Amino acid sequence: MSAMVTRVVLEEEESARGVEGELLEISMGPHHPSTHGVFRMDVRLDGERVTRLKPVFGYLHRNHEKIAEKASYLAAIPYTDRLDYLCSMTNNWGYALAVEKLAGIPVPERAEYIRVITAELTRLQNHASLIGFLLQDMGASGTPLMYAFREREKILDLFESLTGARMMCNYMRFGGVRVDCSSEWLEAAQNIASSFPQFLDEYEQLLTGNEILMARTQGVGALSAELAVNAGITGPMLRASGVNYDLRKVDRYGIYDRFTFRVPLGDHGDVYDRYMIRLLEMRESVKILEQALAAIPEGPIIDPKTRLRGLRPKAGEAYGRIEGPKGELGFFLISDGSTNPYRYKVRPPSMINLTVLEDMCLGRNVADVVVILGSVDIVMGEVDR
Amino acid sequence: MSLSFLILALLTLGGAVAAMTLHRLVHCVLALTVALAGLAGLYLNLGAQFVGLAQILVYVGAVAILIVFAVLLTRGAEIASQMDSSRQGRFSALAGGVATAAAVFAVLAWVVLHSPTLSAPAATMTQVAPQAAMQQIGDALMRRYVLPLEVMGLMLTAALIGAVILALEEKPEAQ
Amino acid sequence: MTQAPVQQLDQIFVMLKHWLVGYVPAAAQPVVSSLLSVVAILALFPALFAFTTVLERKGLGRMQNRYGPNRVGPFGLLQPLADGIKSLTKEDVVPRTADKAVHFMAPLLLVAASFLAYAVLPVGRNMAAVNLDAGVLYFFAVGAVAELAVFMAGWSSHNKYSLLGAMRAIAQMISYEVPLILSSLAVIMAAGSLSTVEIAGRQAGYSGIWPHWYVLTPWGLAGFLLFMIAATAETNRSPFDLPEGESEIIAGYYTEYSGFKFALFFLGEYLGMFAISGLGITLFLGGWSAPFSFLTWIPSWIWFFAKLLALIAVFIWMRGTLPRLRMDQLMNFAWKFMLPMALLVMVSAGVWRFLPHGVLRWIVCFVMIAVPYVLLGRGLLQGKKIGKRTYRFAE
Amino acid sequence: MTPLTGCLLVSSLLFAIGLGGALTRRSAILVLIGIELMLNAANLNFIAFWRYGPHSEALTGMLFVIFSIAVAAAEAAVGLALIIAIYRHTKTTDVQEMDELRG
Amino acid sequence: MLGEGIVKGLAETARNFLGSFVDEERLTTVEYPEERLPQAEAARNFPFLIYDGDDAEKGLRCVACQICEKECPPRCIHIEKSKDKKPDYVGKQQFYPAVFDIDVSVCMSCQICVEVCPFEAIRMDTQFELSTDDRFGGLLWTKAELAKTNEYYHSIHPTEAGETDARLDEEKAKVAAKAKPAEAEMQAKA
Repeated sequence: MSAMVTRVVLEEEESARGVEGELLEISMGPHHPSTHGVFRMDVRLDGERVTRLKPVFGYLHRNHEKIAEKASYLAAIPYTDRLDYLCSMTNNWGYALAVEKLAGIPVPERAEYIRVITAELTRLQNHASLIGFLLQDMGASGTPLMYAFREREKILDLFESLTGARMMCNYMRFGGVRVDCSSEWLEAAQNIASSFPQFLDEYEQLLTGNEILMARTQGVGALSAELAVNAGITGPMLRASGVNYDLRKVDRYGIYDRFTFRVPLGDHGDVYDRYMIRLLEMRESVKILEQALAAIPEGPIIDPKTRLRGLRPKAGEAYGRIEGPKGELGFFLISDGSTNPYRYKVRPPSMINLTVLEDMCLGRNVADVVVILGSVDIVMGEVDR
Repeated sequence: MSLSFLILALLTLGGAVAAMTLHRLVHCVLALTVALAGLAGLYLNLGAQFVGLAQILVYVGAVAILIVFAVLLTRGAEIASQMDSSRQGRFSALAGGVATAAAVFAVLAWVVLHSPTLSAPAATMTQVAPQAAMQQIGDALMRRYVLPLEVMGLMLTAALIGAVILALEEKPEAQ
Repeated sequence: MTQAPVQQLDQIFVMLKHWLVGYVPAAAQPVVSSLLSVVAILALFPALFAFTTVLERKGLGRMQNRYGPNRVGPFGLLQPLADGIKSLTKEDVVPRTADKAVHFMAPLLLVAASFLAYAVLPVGRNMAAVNLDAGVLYFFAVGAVAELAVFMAGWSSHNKYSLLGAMRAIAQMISYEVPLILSSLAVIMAAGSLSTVEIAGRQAGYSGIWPHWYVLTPWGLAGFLLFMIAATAETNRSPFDLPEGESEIIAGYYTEYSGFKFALFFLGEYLGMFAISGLGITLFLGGWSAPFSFLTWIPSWIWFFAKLLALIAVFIWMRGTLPRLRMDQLMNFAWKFMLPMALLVMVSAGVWRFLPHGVLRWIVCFVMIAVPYVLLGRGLLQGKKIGKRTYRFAE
Repeated sequence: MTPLTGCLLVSSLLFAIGLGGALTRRSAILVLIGIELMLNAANLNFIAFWRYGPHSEALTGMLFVIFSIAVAAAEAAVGLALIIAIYRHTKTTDVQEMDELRG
Repeated sequence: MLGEGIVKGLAETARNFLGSFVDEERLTTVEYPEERLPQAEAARNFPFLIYDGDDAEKGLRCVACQICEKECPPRCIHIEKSKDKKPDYVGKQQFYPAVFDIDVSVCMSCQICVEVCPFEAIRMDTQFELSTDDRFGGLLWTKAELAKTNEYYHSIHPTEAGETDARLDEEKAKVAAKAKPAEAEMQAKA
């Protein structure tokens, strides 16, 4: 049933039963334990069934786009770290890609490899902790989250030794990356890549077959492929609905056409599929990592002709997009030839994926709302910007 | 008459009065549970252990909760009745009800106090609490009262099904 | 003559009480005797509660590869003291629109009801506060009062989350009371008594080295598992902690409680957990009796508390592993799985009683329980189309 | 006053309270509560007569109460289900407004 | 069968429970502040200004070019140029910062100032325990608080500092090579 029809039916029921006394209106958030930051849902309940859900966001608005328009091209990079603060590497990459398109900057081979490696590591830690958070929302008292964080810690340590910061990496630059990685670093990354499947097995042992998890997630928050495409959903959420759309395959940005990996697809589009797709994607990411680490060449890490400071691209516009862990992360830039972009626009996957929240939640239980929200994978820093 | 009896009787009657006079429905139900718990205490005081405990289990644990649920499910009515301020004819109805109840109590009390059998000297009454072991109750239920027990089971089943059907949400008819 | 000191150790608390009671005049002896029992219960179980909070946090921590509290005192053992001081010194916030009197009484009632249940638990040989003829019935009757306390807390807070939590809690407690009582009925049938002391006494014998515990029969094992599952639900522990499901309805019925009242709720919840575990031990795990005949020299009360701690550890283990169920699934599970299984266990207990001793009755009883279990389990999962899935990949 | 008389007086007072409430209160739920009180008053009588009367070993009074409690539980369940069903139709639990035979 | 997955999950947590006692790898907690993780050499937190020699005023490498002030994304740097000049490390007369303030509460540790500085004068410190109860005095760092010696820089980022010094030496050598003929001329004149 399409969301519009559901809504109409529920509203009719609502008016037939009389609103006072029977329907409960609760405000979940912005200070609610499961809203992943400062997010609010105005929920109307009939018993425990959701008859209306209004997402309210903007509590974390930090004027990101306007700040970036007032800053130089270089100075915007640290701000992109803070969009989706779990995946600063991919955010950097998306922005760097847009600027490279705008100014026509080539990227050296080695830098491309490093970008792939760090981006896939980011994907691993993002997906692992997301599943932890999802289970936390389901009430698993933090155990999966702690396991995910244990692994994430290793990846963050790796990031720290490379870039100096654990989360706000500020690593990629248009034309390459900021610092080179040592061979020890690559070895450490190799260690993580080869031990990660072991962690995934452990994780699946704990979760995948669990009857409670299956009962809580299967058939919950189903999103049809049609609605997903129409609403512009991207990332694992779209693929869980069965649409084969992965920018790493579609755009083949960077050097992704050199690696062999598969794109897992779900058939039901429910929370369980979203969970499983992320697990399977992690396994594919490990494959990419193995290939990239084996093939990384020596060479420069940044295009020597690029002026980082005072870059003045020719007037024009460019849209750079990558497959972030949460979906299509795009940066749209218009240059008027000055040192700062005339227009800077982010396409935040979290926020666009959030738009179908009500459609997925209508007619379901309050407990499902929490789980569905958890499965969307949002970071409010990116949603509100 | 012992002190414990007096306390329990006061608790029961106080609870009952509160249950019938308080304004908010939930308070009434809570007062009712006090009265019923007091009654259970009276049963225990009188030596009827099984009945006293069953009283708590059934009344406090089930009936009170059931009533509470009914109160919550009909919340709309309470809101409406609070807004309803028409008091015409209420006084006479109130007075009539109280008068009837008082009359009934007067008659009953008169009978109790003037009954020849009841006013017999206390010595003829059983002074030692009669024994009612679980074993005996079980025996009685399974032997002498087995038919009533079966009927009771049947009735409870019927009541269960009936209540479920009555309270079942009516499906909107297909159009 | 090694028997005598062992017996003395076993009965040390009983003797201590007799000795103390001997000093008061005869008229006051019953009162003093019960007062002593009450004081012992009031001192012992809150202490156990304090210990369990540390145990739980440390256990959960270890399961999650963390240390857990280890800063206050040696191994963090003084952590409950710090928590207690903190909750005592915190501001006691009462919502303005709350029903003050009811709001105040709810935690008291909950704790009082939880304490009352201990009166009939035999924590050792000759160590029950009262030997009630209808002990099990008393236990459940007192447990029913807790439901009312929960409702009072949820309703009086005048908070939607609280009310939702209270409704969930009551619906859940009522639903799981049915399998809880039904599975204990099997034991009551087998023991032929409602008295907890007598039920524990019935299981104190040994065949060879094996004790006569009810859990060591097919129906007893199934009954025990059902009982413990229902007990988990009854005490609102994970995975049945919906009434206080933090991620959904904040803290459920005690959302609007703070400071010491909150601590009281916490206490009441744990006391309820201990009490119901204690009842499970009494009914199925032989109460205070030793698991092997050659271990009877260890005092009976040590065995009771060892079993209690083991069950608490299982509670913690479950909490560390399982996500929470949803309300409708919880109800489905209660009525479509627990209830029929509990009835079957009762029937099976009857069959066990009337079949002759031997392998046959083991097989019959086992099949009587195992086959419906598999079928019901399959129905529960496949009825909702729940199961593992395969995924396709695009190259 | 003998203990039996005391019990009977308490019981009759309880009955009167229940009756008064059932007659004067308008909420159907409160009427039901009143009826419960009256029923319980009768139960108290049974127990009192069992305790102080002759032939207590026959347990008649006690068993009568046990059955009565079971009946009361059924009665409460059905009664409340009725109230809820009526409420669904008329949006009221006021007994004075439930004066239509048509649902 | 119902319960299979639950039992598997229980086994997994039990394994982790036991593993946390025997396996160092599993129990990753570091008990700060008694124990500290070694910091990565690349670690960065807040900027500091490098000076050569012993005198912070005299040896400060910063020439108050104000590029970092302009490029700083959150604009947390405040520089006021001096009126007079002083010789820099190669001996050239340069301006120096009369005022150089960084608001540490605003700084987002992004290292952009380090990247854009053409004089190797500003670098990232690894100190991170900087909390104070004085928001305006305590977190607004002046030139005196920011200035650190080159030796300190060597102690926290040895590799990077070595590279920087090599670069500076090269530059100095170049200047010296240029200056040598001139000097010789001067001497010859004298």
